[in-house]
Amino acid sequence: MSFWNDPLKVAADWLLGIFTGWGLPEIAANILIGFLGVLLLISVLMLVDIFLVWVERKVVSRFQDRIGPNRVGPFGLIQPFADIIKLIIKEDTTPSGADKVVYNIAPMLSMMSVLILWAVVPLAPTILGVDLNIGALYIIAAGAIGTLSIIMAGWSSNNKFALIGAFRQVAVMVSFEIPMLTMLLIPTIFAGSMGMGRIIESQQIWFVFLAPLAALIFLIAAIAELGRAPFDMAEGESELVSGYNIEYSGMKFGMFYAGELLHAFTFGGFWSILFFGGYRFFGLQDVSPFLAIAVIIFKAFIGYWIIMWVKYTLLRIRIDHMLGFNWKFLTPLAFTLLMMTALLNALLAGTPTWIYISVMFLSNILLAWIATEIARSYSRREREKVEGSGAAPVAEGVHH
Amino acid sequence: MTTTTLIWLIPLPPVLAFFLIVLFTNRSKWLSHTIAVGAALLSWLGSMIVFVRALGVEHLGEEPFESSINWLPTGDTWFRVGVLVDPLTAAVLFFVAWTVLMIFLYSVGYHNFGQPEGDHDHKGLSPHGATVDEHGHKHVVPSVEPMYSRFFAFIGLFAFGMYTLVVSDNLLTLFVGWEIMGLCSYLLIGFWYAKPSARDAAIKAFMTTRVGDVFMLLGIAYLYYATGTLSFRQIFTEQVLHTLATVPSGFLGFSAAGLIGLLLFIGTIGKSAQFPLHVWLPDAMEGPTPVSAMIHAATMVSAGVYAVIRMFPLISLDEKTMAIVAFIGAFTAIFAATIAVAQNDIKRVLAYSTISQLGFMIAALGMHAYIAAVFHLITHAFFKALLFLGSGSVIHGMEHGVLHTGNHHVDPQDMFNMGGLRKKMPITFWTFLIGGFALSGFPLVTAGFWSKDEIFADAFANGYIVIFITLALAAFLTAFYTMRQITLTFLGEPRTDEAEHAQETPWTMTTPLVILAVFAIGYGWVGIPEDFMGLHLQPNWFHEFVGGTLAEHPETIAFNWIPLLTSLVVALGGLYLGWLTYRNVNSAAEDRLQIPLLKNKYYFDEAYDFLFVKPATWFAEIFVYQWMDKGLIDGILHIFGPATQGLGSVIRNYFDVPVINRFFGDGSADVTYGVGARLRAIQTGRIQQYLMFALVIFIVIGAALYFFLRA
Amino acid sequence: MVPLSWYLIFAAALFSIGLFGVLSRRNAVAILLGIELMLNSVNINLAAFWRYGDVSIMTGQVFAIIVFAVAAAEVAVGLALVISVYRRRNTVVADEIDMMKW
Amino acid sequence: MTGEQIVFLLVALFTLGSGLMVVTTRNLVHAALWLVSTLFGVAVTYALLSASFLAVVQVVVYIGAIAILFIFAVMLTRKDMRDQGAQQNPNWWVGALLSVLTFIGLFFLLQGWSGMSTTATAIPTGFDAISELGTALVSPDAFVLPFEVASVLLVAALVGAVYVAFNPRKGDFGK
Repeated sequence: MSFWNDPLKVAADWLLGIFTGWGLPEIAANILIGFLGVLLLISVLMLVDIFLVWVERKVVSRFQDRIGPNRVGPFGLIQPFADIIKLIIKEDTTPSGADKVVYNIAPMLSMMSVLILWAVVPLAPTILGVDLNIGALYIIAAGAIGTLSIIMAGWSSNNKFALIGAFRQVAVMVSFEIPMLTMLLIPTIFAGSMGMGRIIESQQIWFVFLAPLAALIFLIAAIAELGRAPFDMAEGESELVSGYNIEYSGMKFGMFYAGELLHAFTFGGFWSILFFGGYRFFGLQDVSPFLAIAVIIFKAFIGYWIIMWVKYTLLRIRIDHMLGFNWKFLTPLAFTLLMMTALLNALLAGTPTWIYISVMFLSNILLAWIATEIARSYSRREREKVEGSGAAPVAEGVHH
Repeated sequence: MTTTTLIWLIPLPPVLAFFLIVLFTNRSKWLSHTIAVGAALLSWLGSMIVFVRALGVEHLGEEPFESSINWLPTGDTWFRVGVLVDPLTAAVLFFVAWTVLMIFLYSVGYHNFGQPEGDHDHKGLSPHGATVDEHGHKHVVPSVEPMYSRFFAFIGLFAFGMYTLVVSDNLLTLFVGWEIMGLCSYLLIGFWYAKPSARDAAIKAFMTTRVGDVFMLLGIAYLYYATGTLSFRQIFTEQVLHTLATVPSGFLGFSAAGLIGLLLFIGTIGKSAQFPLHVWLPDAMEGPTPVSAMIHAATMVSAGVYAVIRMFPLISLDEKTMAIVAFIGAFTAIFAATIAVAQNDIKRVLAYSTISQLGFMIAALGMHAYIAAVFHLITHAFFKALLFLGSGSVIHGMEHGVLHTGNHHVDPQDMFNMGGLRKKMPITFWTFLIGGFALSGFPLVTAGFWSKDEIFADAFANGYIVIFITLALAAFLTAFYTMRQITLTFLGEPRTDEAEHAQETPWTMTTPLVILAVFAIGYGWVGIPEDFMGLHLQPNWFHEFVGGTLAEHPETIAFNWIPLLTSLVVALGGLYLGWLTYRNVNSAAEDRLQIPLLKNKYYFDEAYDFLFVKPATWFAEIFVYQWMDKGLIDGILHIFGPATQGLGSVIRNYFDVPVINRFFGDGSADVTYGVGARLRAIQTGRIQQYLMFALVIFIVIGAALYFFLRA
Repeated sequence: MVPLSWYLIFAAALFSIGLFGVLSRRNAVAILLGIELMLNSVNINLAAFWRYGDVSIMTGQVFAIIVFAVAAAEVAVGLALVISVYRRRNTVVADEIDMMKW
Repeated sequence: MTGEQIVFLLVALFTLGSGLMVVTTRNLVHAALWLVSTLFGVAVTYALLSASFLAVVQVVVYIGAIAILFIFAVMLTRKDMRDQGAQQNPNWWVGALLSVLTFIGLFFLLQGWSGMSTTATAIPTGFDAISELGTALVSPDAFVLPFEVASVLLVAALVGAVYVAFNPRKGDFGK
């Protein structure tokens, strides 16, 4: 077993040897190694995060027909470091009526809720934090902590805009958690396990081919969970100034901001893990763990790019439309899809693979089509109600 | 998925469709028929998969697909219900799936889907047509059925009943399916309930079949009493059958098996419209034509025959019962055929023909010709469904003509109003011709020939000469009236303006016709006898396959020229004679066979009216109502009234008011009020205090109990 | 190893704290908070009995999940009632909501 | 004292301390936040008991939904942002006394039970508690009926909650 095949294990063994050589008991050494691993992962993530700031700014400017950062360093690559320095040396204000403790905990919780997600992300077949057999639920649990951080920030700022923004954001997050959780169950059905490792391992065929609709719903729910456009009513610059983080400045604001970026990237990663095979890419993952990491990072970036694409293309949706869309359309659709998938999965047990795949795929397309048809006819009726039935087309003559 | 699971699932989609349509989608015609046809398609798919898998099993008869669950606790044991697919079921499932699917599809076109709503259509009446404005001038087009969704819900439920009946492994669930179909038949015959004739026909059908069903239930009860089980596989063991055959029933010298068989057979008489309970079937033609095709030709009446076929090992134990079965079958066959000759309504001819053909099957069964009966059951289902759907297509085309001319007095179902339709409706003509020839037994090509030939061969070989001759006569009449129908409807020149303007029907109606036509020809070829005409052909596949159902494989009958020649002569002769007689007939007056006796169906309706309906009315109106109710019972009641009133007033004045009211009533209220006034102080309305009280008392009592009980 | 008694006493203590909250708080929402603590202590017991008994018998965990469902239902209805009362009476102090007396 | 015991004691102390803050703190939003930390402590307790599914569901359901709901409710039922006046009943000491008595009673009863000092046996290798739990919840031989009843209860409660909290005068959006 060489370093190139299982770097984590080799490194851990090597460190264990060193630490026990220092006379530490084995348990303490193991705990120390665990901490070092976490530290390493978080450091890498923070570096990625800094890079993401640059990516985000660069991509948005391309969407908006600008060039973006281009002064500091090649292609403006050093720009994020300049941004960080600015954030750090900015005055750290706390509103006078604020609830100080809660106010200070909130940004940390926000960052934490994103970072703990990476505990269950398998970067390569051998490289993952913990293979929880309830990985899918863990994602939602981490999201719950994020929700908490937002309401804490909004409430403790002692600012009505912040509070309203937090209310909206939390309402959206709690609502969209439901279709998201439901869609997490679909890879679970296919893989027979909630563990991320098992889910990736069982994707000989990417699950997106079995459940394209599920992938789409998951993406929509994830964007809403992130509070990014078109679901960014909570920030609503024109009316709420900046939503729940209005009173934050300096590095505390920086943590919310960095948390959001990393969260988007993380969901890009989960999207690829759940539906696009994670680190699997035509056997590349078996060549070397480092190739596997490259594959999953690449896929996560594609997911992240799609999220950005949506954000900078679509308009903002009104809050009641957003919740109505979730409760009256997305959630029933997700439930129907879940039931259909479970049923078909049971019915098709033992059939040849190509039948299984094609039935699953076609049923997804069919369901999506039916759902959009229902929504379309409903919206037509609503529009007629508003515009008056005078606009209704005259019944056409039937041909002989 | 395992085959048994799949079998369990087969009946489900239609019933789900029924509930979905009734509860949710009845506003949307498109959704309703999509759901219903989709459900039929799913069931069809399941049936086909089961069928194909059944073909792959070597000894399906000994090791059928079966699965059952505990259902009703009966003392120490359970009454089990389940599913069973043996060769017989597989064969039946095949034709049921096909015809049901075809008829579902056909209904979409038949009920004018996609056409505008009628100008003055009402629920409960067939659509009258809608006026549309096109290119500046108005004209009338067919309008969509007002209760479109309801129709699909009903036939969905019906399909559920049929599938349940076919796949069930015991008599009870078979009976459940049987009764569901009875209900659907009632609902669908009376589908246009605003027409008095449809209402009456629905009630007639329901009541008449009920007579049979009661006897059938008696038979089932007797069977359960005698054997303790209703499962086919358990009954058809040598031991049980032997017991049943030897135990006397104490009724006219029948054995238990004979009596049970007879009772079950009476159920079939009702369901399959055999003499003397045949009267409901022709009237049932009041329903929409897909209903006539599905319920009253292809599936439900076949279910009656299927039930006797299913119980054949039991029924065949007693020769007396078998004789009755054979007699009734043969008699019905000839009797209905004679009536069919004189009918003018295109659907009624087919209705009597159905009765007659079912008689063939019953007769075959009575002669121990098990396989011939099954074979004819299946081929008949295909070509009779085809004929009914074809006649529906004809009527539809004629209605088009009626709408065009606007003369609503012309009956679009009267064959004398038709003529020359072969040019107007080519697809319908050719498919109808195929169906008609199959019904007549046109030699070698059609399915009907092979199945009928097998019945003749069996009858002749087993020495039932009387029945053989009767059936041959019936077959001759069949060919004759079939050709009469085809000649009057399609050949010659149009006799009315309406026929002149008839039109071919849409693809949803013609596609099922074509598919069924393929079966009406092709299905016969699976049952060609091995030594036909002295040749040495392939082994008779159908014989081998279905014969496996029985414990003893039926013997193959040696080839004989006499039945074959008879069959050829009656079929071709009847067809030729029919064409010869009717090619120049232009109106009902010229038809020499319009004998009042036949025209009025041997006065059976009148006889039943005189024998049963009139006395029942008299009994109800005069005896029960006038004499018993008004005279006797009311008289007694009129004495009770004043007497009770007097007693009541005495009790009130001397007991109720002084004792109860004063003492118990007011007294207890006073006491309650006093107690409440003192206790109200502790009702503070504060829940936390209540909880504290409760807790204190709980702790005190708990501690006390603990202390004392320990000590 | 941690003996079962520790968990049970821990749960009993949590239950008593919740009970204190229910009995002493003025605000109706705070009373519901106390009830949540009590429900949680019950769940600790259920999970502990599952772990310390035969682990292949899932009764303890199943009932804990049912308690979750019941707790969610209880909170939803309870808070809806509190908000409804607040709308009509403009107070959430439990002692002031005492119309249900003579 | 083993490591596991130390961890348990730390968690228990943290949980009970948070719990005490829930019932005593004056600021109701803080009380709700303390509830979150109590619930988190309970989740860790589940994890110590190797009931990982319960631990995660505890976080999802209690922290993600119930605690948020509480915070909403606290905010929706206040006239201004600060809590004024006493948060305890005048006779809170009765409650305290009764609670202590209850605890003592429970403690006393538990002391007398023979199964108290049971220690856990190791979980057999290959034992998948989650699939066992899933099977138990939907198996007709086990708990499918209570499970379904609980789900019906939840639906009924939520419909009832919407109906009770719905304000037809203002809230009827869309019309």
